[in-house]
Amino acid sequence: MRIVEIVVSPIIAFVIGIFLLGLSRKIMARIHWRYGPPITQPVIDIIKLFNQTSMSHGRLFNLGIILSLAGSMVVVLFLPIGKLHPLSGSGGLLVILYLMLFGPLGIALSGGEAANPNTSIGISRTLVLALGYELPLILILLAVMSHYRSISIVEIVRAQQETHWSLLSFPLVVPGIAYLLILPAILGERPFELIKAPQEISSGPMVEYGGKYLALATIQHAFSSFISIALFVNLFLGGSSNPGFFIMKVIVVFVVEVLINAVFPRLRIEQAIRYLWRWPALIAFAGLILVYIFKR
Amino acid sequence: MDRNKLVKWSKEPAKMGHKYSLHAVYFCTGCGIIEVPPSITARWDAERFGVIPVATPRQANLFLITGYVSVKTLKAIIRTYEQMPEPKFTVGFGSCPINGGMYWDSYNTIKHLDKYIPVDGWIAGCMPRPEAIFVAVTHLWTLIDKEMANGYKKYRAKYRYYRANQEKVLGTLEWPPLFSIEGKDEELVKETA
Amino acid sequence: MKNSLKKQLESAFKNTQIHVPENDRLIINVEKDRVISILKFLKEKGYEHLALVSCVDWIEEKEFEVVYILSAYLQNESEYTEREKINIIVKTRIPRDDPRFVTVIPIFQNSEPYEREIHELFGIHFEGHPRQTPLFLERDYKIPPFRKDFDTRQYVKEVFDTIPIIEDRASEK
Amino acid sequence: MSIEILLIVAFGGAFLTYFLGKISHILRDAFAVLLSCALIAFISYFYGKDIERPLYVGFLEMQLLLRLNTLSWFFAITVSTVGTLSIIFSLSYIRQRERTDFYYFMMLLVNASMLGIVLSGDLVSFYIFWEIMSWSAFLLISYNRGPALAAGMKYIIMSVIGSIGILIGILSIYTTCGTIHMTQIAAQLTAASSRYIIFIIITFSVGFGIKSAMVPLHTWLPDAHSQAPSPFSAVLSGILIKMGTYGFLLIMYVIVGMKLFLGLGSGLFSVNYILCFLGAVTAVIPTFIALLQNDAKRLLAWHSIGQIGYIIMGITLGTSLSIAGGIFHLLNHAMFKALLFLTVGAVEYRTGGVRDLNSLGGLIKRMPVTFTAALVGALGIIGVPLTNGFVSKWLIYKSLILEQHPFFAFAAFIGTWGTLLSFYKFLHNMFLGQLPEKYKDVEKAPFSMQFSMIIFSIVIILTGILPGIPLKVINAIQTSFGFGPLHITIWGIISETGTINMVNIFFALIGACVIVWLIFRAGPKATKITQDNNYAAGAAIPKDRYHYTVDFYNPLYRMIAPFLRDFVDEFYMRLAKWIQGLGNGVRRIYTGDVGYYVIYIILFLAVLIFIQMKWSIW
Repeated sequence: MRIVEIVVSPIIAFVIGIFLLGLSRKIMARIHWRYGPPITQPVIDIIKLFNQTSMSHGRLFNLGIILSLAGSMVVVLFLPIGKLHPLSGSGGLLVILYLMLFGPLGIALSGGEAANPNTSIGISRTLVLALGYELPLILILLAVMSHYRSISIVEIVRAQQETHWSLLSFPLVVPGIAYLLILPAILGERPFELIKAPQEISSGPMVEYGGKYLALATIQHAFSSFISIALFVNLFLGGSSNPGFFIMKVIVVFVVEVLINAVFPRLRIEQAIRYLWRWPALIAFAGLILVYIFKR
Repeated sequence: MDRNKLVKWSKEPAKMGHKYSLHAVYFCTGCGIIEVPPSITARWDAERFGVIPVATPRQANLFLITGYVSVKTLKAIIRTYEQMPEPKFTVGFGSCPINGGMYWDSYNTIKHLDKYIPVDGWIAGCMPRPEAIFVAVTHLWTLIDKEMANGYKKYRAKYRYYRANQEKVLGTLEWPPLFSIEGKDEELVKETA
Repeated sequence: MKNSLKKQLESAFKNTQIHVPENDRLIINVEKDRVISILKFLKEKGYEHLALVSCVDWIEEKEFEVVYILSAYLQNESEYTEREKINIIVKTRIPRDDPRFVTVIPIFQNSEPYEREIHELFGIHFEGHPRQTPLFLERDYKIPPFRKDFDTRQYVKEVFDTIPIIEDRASEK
Repeated sequence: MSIEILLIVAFGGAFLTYFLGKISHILRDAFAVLLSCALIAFISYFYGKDIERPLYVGFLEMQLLLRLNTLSWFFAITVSTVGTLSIIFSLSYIRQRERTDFYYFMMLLVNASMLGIVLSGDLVSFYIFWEIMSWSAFLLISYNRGPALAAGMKYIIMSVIGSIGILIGILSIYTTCGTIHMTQIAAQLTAASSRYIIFIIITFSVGFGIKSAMVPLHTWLPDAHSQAPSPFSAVLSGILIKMGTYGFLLIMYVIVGMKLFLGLGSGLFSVNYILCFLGAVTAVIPTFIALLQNDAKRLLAWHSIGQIGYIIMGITLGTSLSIAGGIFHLLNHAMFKALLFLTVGAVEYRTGGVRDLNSLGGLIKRMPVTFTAALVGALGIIGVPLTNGFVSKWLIYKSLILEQHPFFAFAAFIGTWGTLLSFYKFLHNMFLGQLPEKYKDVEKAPFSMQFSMIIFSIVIILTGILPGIPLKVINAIQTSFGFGPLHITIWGIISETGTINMVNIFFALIGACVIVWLIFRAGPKATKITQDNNYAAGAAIPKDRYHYTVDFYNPLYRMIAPFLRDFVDEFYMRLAKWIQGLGNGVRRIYTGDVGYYVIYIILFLAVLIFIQMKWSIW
């Protein structure tokens, strides 16, 4: 039975991730008053990219992108999608947090090998932005973990099933809001798109990615956006029992996210850090204090 | 997605992929680049054809050369063209890349661009309107369908002559040849003699 | 005001024709060797902005004419710069067959690219110019292209039209 | 065959190598390597035994004895493995330097003295070996002259102050308990008042704190590590700092005893809470200072301080899980920090002594093995799954969270992200990016260097995937301290509040990598291109100027640099200057001509007479 789950959950994550990408391009087009590409455009892009030849800068260039996609796939195994939580028995929320390192680290290593200053600037911005949003994110996760007194995400979901969503319960609504404030940064979407800014650093770490490398990079982006939102849904919206309902929640959160980032200009890296370390960090810190005070 | 499209997708997905997702290199050569932004934004949405501008030649397969090509820009164009991955299509935008346009007698502009890099499609007009880009894109679709948009194959097959023409105009080139050109070709020897 | 500047210039420099076509322009024709001194003089008077250095090819009189256009940054009320802007145009003639001239970089730092361009397009050699290397043109030309005796159509026929088209070159390999 | 022969072999061997060096270099090198490998074999033979042997009876009518239990065995194995591998590394590193015999003699002496510390059963022999270690380390730090002398001076001053602290502690224990044998002291100390125990702990923790470079006492470490020769700085930050933590373990859980120690103080001001707080500060501030360093070895040195913060947090938290995490992290840090210093040594050896992160680059093309070793070391220190750093950090975090210390856990997490940022800068500036012209023909690291680096990498990955191997020994240590045993299996730890199963993660990752690799190979074959064929907006790649390294995290740097000046170091420097001023003032009294001295005597007598007349004390 677990083998089936192990096979099924990455496929679900892949399909939903690609669907989210297509949906975001369609919604953004409609916001810009234009017709926009068909929903299946990312699939067409990936098919085209896999039929293009590409240039490689060496072994680490290949290994890095493979590692980053593999890492994102493995995180999905640890993340409960509805009932499907194949491997979350062998390591709780801490393992998920650490496995989420693989994505950016893999792309950083392969981008470094590409020997192009655009990639180096892109990667240094990615890591600085990641440090920026990690500060509030860790406070939020600590608040949730110490509130439910457990580091296993399955128990947190089960606890929310019995009582009510933690986003609605008092002490945890504060970290929930903080998480929503930093979600665009985690996804790397418009207000914080300085990682892959096409105009400034010609799409950052992706500068040297040709055919199949770009395909793997887009799939990795699809996985990582699915993971970040699934984490939010599991921790705050009480990820539901059947996967269908869970996927509905993920799509709703993603649409809200797209509506936000379709209308924002791109922040500079200092502004992004100053914003992330001011409001979300304060709210998350207050959340942790509240949880500490209202300890059961 | 009507029935025959599904059939086409199942038969050759690669060709359909290349048709419906043309990523254009955002390379501003001449005055024509003014026509590209309006074709991306709301009034003439290029994204419905799957055409989006990308920052680097590595990610692109459509190369729009917009406006007159000076000798100095030709170097950058050749370098960018050679950095693009293989199934790549070029479209000359405006009359200047075709035959020099109004700079036909200038000492510093390239008259016939297809002597230096292969060009699959031309859009005539001294700065054609954005709709012309979509006409070119649809024409390109039919070319790709009929396997006629094979500029990149020609470039690979006759690279020696392209390289000779480029060196005639630009003198010695700093970057190594993209494909190997050992073995003297008799026709070339006759010419340079 | 202009006549006061005009009188001062006539008093300082003997045989220069000073001529005022409209109210905002003052044209000074001066010999080759007096250019440096007159430019220094004007700079002290507040005309620090060297707007342009350009060149005209008088092919019939077999001469190049080097033109310096100066103007004042500040519209202050000093006796030389009135409310409206004044452009001073200094012209000098150098023989066409031996195009040599002295550089004005010591006076105006920003004349370096202008002189480099004139060197590339007209072939005038400026003494003391740090780097007279090609600036815009990729190819080297026997006759500098901006000269009147450079026949551009002939050049295009020789260079670009002789390059063969790829299609009829070789069989499909 | 017992442990005092082990010590005799170790110290005798050290002296012997010095004289062998006079005869022939190859003989000396071979002997040094053979001796260290013999020591490892010797120690591993003693696994599981609990021996107590007298070392020397007549020393000031006190009986010095040696003792071996699981704790000392664990440390002995780490000391000897890291020592052996760094000696193998220095075979080719030191060859063309001068005074090589002195170098080998000192290296073996340091290793032997550390074995002595670990095996000593009583406080006096512990102190003797401690002094030998400190002084031989001083001689090795100032090995390559120049700025190393100042760094050595700073190190020795602080470690002497530390040794005085330890000496005071030992003397006061001897006067109150009358014995210096550790086991007997624990029995007597239960009767002593808690204020006295706190005094003992303060004196000892000053000594051990300086040696293990906790935050207020850490200032000697960055200079010492960056000036010492690389193989020795691997030993220095790999195991010599761990002697400080061994001392902490000794004091907290062997001499004072677990129940007594955890009971000291109350609530927020209990001793282990304060030490845990110091550990948290040590884990965060130095990691972010390391982010801003431009010299590779200083960056690693600041990280050694940072990781010690994790170990101390683990040890002082006082639950069975955190002790296991602390000691396991101690072993892991010895492994990957020594590996990282060896990689910097290899790069330094090949590029002629260049360590500056702003001028290196692209060395992966010339030194691939060194790069993979540096990558494994960096992944280990960051704590990426499949490396041993991850398991120990997981243990520490879990214990921090479940013990309701969210702010310490927050400090630990931010420390990890600081490590990730600075180690990507370390890898990127040295190995990735454009290869400069002047390093075009750098060859690979010699075999002896690669051998030790490969061994370290294998150990890191192996203990990362099968953490059960070291955890079994650590579990035995823990139960010897009196903590509850953990349910250890070969692939991880089972506990009701969350298990960790490294083998599952390993197979999941390998499976995912294979699937993605197959998808990757499904696409058309990628043509290999050199670093010149790169995107530069159509322009040519300028030679040697197309590599982004100088102040790699500039936006972050501008925001946090003012907070990260090393205030403690500045305070110590001002203190030193003030003392120097005081000394000058006193010196002026002794003017040198006799007249003044006569006046001083008369004045003094006058004062005495005056006091006698006024208060007539006598």
